[in-house]
Amino acid sequence: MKLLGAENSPEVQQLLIEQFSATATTIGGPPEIAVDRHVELAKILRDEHQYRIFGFVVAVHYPTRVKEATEAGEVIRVSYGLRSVGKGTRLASWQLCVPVGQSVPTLVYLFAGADWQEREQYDLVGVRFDGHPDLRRLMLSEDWQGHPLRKDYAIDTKVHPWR
Amino acid sequence: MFYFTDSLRSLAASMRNVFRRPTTVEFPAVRRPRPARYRASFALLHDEAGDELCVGCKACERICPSEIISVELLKKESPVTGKKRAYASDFVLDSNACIYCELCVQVCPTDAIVMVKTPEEPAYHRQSLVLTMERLYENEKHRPLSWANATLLAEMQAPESKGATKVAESE
Amino acid sequence: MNPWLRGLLYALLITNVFLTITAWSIWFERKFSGRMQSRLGPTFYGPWGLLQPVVDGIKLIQKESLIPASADKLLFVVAPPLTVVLALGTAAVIPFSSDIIAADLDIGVLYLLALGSLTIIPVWMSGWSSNNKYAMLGAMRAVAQGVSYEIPLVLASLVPVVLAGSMSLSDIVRFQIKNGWFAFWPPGPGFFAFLFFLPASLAEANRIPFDIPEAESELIAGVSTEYTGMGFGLLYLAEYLHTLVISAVASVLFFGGWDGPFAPGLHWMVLKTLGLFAGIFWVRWSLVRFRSDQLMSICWRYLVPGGLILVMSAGLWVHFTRGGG
Amino acid sequence: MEMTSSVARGRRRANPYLDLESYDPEADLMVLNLGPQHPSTHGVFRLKLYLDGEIIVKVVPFVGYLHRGVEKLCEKLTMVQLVPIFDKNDYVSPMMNEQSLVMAFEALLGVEVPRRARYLRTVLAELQRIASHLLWLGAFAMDLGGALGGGATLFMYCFRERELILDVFEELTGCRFHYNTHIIGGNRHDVPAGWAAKVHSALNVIEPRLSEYESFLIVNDIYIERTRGVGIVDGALAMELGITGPVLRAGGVDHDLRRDAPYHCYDEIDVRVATAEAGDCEARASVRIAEMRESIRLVRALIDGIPEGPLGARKPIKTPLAEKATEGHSYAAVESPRGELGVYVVGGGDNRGASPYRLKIRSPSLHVLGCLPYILPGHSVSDAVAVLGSVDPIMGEVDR
Repeated sequence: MKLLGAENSPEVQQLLIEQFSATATTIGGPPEIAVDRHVELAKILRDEHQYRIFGFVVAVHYPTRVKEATEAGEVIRVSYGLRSVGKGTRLASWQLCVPVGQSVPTLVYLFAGADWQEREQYDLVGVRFDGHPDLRRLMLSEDWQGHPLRKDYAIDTKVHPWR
Repeated sequence: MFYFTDSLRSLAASMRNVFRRPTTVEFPAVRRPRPARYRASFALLHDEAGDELCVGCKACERICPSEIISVELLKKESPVTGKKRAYASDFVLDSNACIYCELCVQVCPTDAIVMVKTPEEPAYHRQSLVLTMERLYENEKHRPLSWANATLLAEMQAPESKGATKVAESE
Repeated sequence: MNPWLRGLLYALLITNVFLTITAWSIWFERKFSGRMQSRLGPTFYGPWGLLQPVVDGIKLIQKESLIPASADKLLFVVAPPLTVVLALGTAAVIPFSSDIIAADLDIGVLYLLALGSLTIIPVWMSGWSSNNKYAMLGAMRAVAQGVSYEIPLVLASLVPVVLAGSMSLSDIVRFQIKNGWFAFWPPGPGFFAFLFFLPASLAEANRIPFDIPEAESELIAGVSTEYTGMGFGLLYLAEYLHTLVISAVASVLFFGGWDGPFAPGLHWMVLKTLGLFAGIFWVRWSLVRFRSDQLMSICWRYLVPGGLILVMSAGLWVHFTRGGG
Repeated sequence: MEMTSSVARGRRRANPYLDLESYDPEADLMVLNLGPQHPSTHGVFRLKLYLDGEIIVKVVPFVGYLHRGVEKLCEKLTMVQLVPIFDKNDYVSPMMNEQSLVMAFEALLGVEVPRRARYLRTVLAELQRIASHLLWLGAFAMDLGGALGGGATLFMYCFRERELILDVFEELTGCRFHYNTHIIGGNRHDVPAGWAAKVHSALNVIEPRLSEYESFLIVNDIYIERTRGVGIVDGALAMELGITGPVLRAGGVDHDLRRDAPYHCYDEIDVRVATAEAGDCEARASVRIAEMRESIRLVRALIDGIPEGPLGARKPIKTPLAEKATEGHSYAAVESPRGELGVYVVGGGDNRGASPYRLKIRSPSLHVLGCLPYILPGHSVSDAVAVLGSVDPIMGEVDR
């Protein structure tokens, strides 16, 4: 239940377990919390724990053939990270799990930096972010078919960029 | 109107550089010396007896990140010792896509493949950047070889080595 | 001599000499800036790369002249030669020595300023006719800048006119031969007028630090964005020609033209002009550029009031030294 | 329309999602595409500018022109093979890319790096920071002064000095760009004899030249007018956007991973972090120049004391499957010249776990570009170029 190399501080870990009933995932990584409470968590971390620098958003696709996929079938796990400011800076990270096709609440209204990061994850992995003001593709062209970082997107998929 | 005085300072700084020696050289006539570890093109080596070192094990083919090496294995009698051993019947390195990462040198079990120090390899066709086995063995004779080979690299990185390796250095 | 023949002769002379000097000044600039930047500059063609301008010219002529489909074709084609013509036309009144002058007009300074300010029109033509946003922005900036800097330029050149009491360039030089160069005597107005004249004329010629109309880091190449081949070559040439003419004018107005400590003559004029020309290159390769609104504020807040004061002080000098005049 | 440029240069934040209908229906806005082929977009980057006159009203940045699918490639290649691939992400500081990647893998695999390798990595990182900032200074001057003017002159000077550092790297690794000098658990190339002396002599040349550049550009009034009060990114906005590195520190936030979350051997040496308050282009430039001086000091302090001992923790690699991880997530970040360069790895991918299942690069340049829609409106096109130069984005890292 930790992110190797950048573990949560004990206070954050306690907060996650006690208030957000975080659970360990079978595949490691940061603790998993309920999808609908994650904006609340980010707000608490930002306002009460000084985690004010936006870190990262990582979406990982687990198709059904991978044994780690939960009973929900094909899932996308979204990890968020925030960084505290100044001396002794730590990373606070957590993880959400949604079935493919469902969306995650956006963090744009708390952290403006989430804008492009979430757009990138939408673009490459295909997870939608609820309430995002401008959810377009970031890296690929508007008319790209599919989401390349999904596991079912073969690396040698033919694309026709010049039309 | 402090632009004038400030500008004088900039003018002085640029004029000072007019009297420094130019850093650039007239390229084709003058060439920069290359350090011993400089890595550019490739060469395949022979041992002291004149036998080909490559045993066609495909270790370089497997590790190459750009997948540009292809090796064909052949078992035959050595023209030097007369013993039967493995050779590469074909060894092609397509340096069009090479990123010069030195991983193939690192993994070679017999120190057969090394890099060479001449960087200038202009060509008119993509095909002429494909290094065939003949050209690789040609490079051994005509090009200055880079310092590194698999043994020396492994010696440097080995966990049991004690401190700074006193290795041969730049020319 | 037949005035028509004389005119033709001088036109040929000025055109050829100026274009040749300009071409090799580009070589000089490349060599000089190269040394300034720790490079060698052109080395390949001829000794020390001396044939580089020839090669450049051949290259530019060989290149295909593209005209954008949406461009105004007539204006687009006419503009580059027109800039060169106007820049060369200015040279007609410059006295190179006491007897080498194409047209010794009584209103030489006025002609100079009028023709110089006309250069804005082909620049605007080329920017507008390219039908390109960058070219358009560049042309707009060029017009704003040219019109604004016309005023300090006029004011700065009025100072020698007032001091010498003549608008003829050769009279101004003769006055300086008698009374000392305006850059040094009378102390004050002349020198400051030179300091005003140089940036203002650089701004007119669109040279760094005033080359905002073609600020290539912002506007790619400004007005010359859409030009290829010799169209671009002519715009480029006109810029250098303009700078060369400015150097010549400045040496006439402030440094006594063909006057020199010994053996006055053409060589002094050439020396002074090329010296100023090299100085402009030195400035160009050493400074960064202003933003367009800063450039305007420099003009209207400092140069125009300062120029007025200079003209006034020059007038006062004349009044008190020559009494009422 | 009373929004003039002087008002707009105050500490305020524009609305990046501005509805142009609500702006001023009468205004005749011009749409200017700055890029993707433009001399000063530092690569292929496109800014769609809505201009009112020459004042920017709205900015829509487009990235992705250099997208090469590195993250997808990471799922196919193995961890051993990935190190040289990463040199190309931030092509101005390849050392940092390698370091962040191998650190993430080391965290995933639980490898302890020998002290000698950690020292060497610190030295390389600081040298790379000097080289990267030098290139930035040249490119920034070029944005201000143009490729045919004083900017180009400083650009050449900066390249001349950067060359000295590349020579030193070439001596060590054999390459000037594709170093591939890090392996999981250590370094590939040991310090050659006499290398420290060469580093010293390079630094001895660079340090006085920095003062020369300052007198050439930084103290010049023209430069100050171009940069002071232009493109203010204050600390709060920077943190919210996830901006790190010199841009954050120029906004008055004292945050540097080298000191605050020490990696390599930064815990053994005192890193003095440079900050500035104003948050404008001038502050960013001053922070970077102070960082160059600090890096010179750090390298001088470290280079003679590289401890004896082994360079690698693992057996020298002989096969692409040498390192395997079946599961786990790891994250490692370094303070690259542009900010927090992090790598998030999910272990247990193809090739029996030798490839990462998913790898994400947290690139500081992508975060930094996110600030443009907030700060550019109200500035002119010339300022847009200056701001873009001052935040120092590297497109290879933005698009990956």
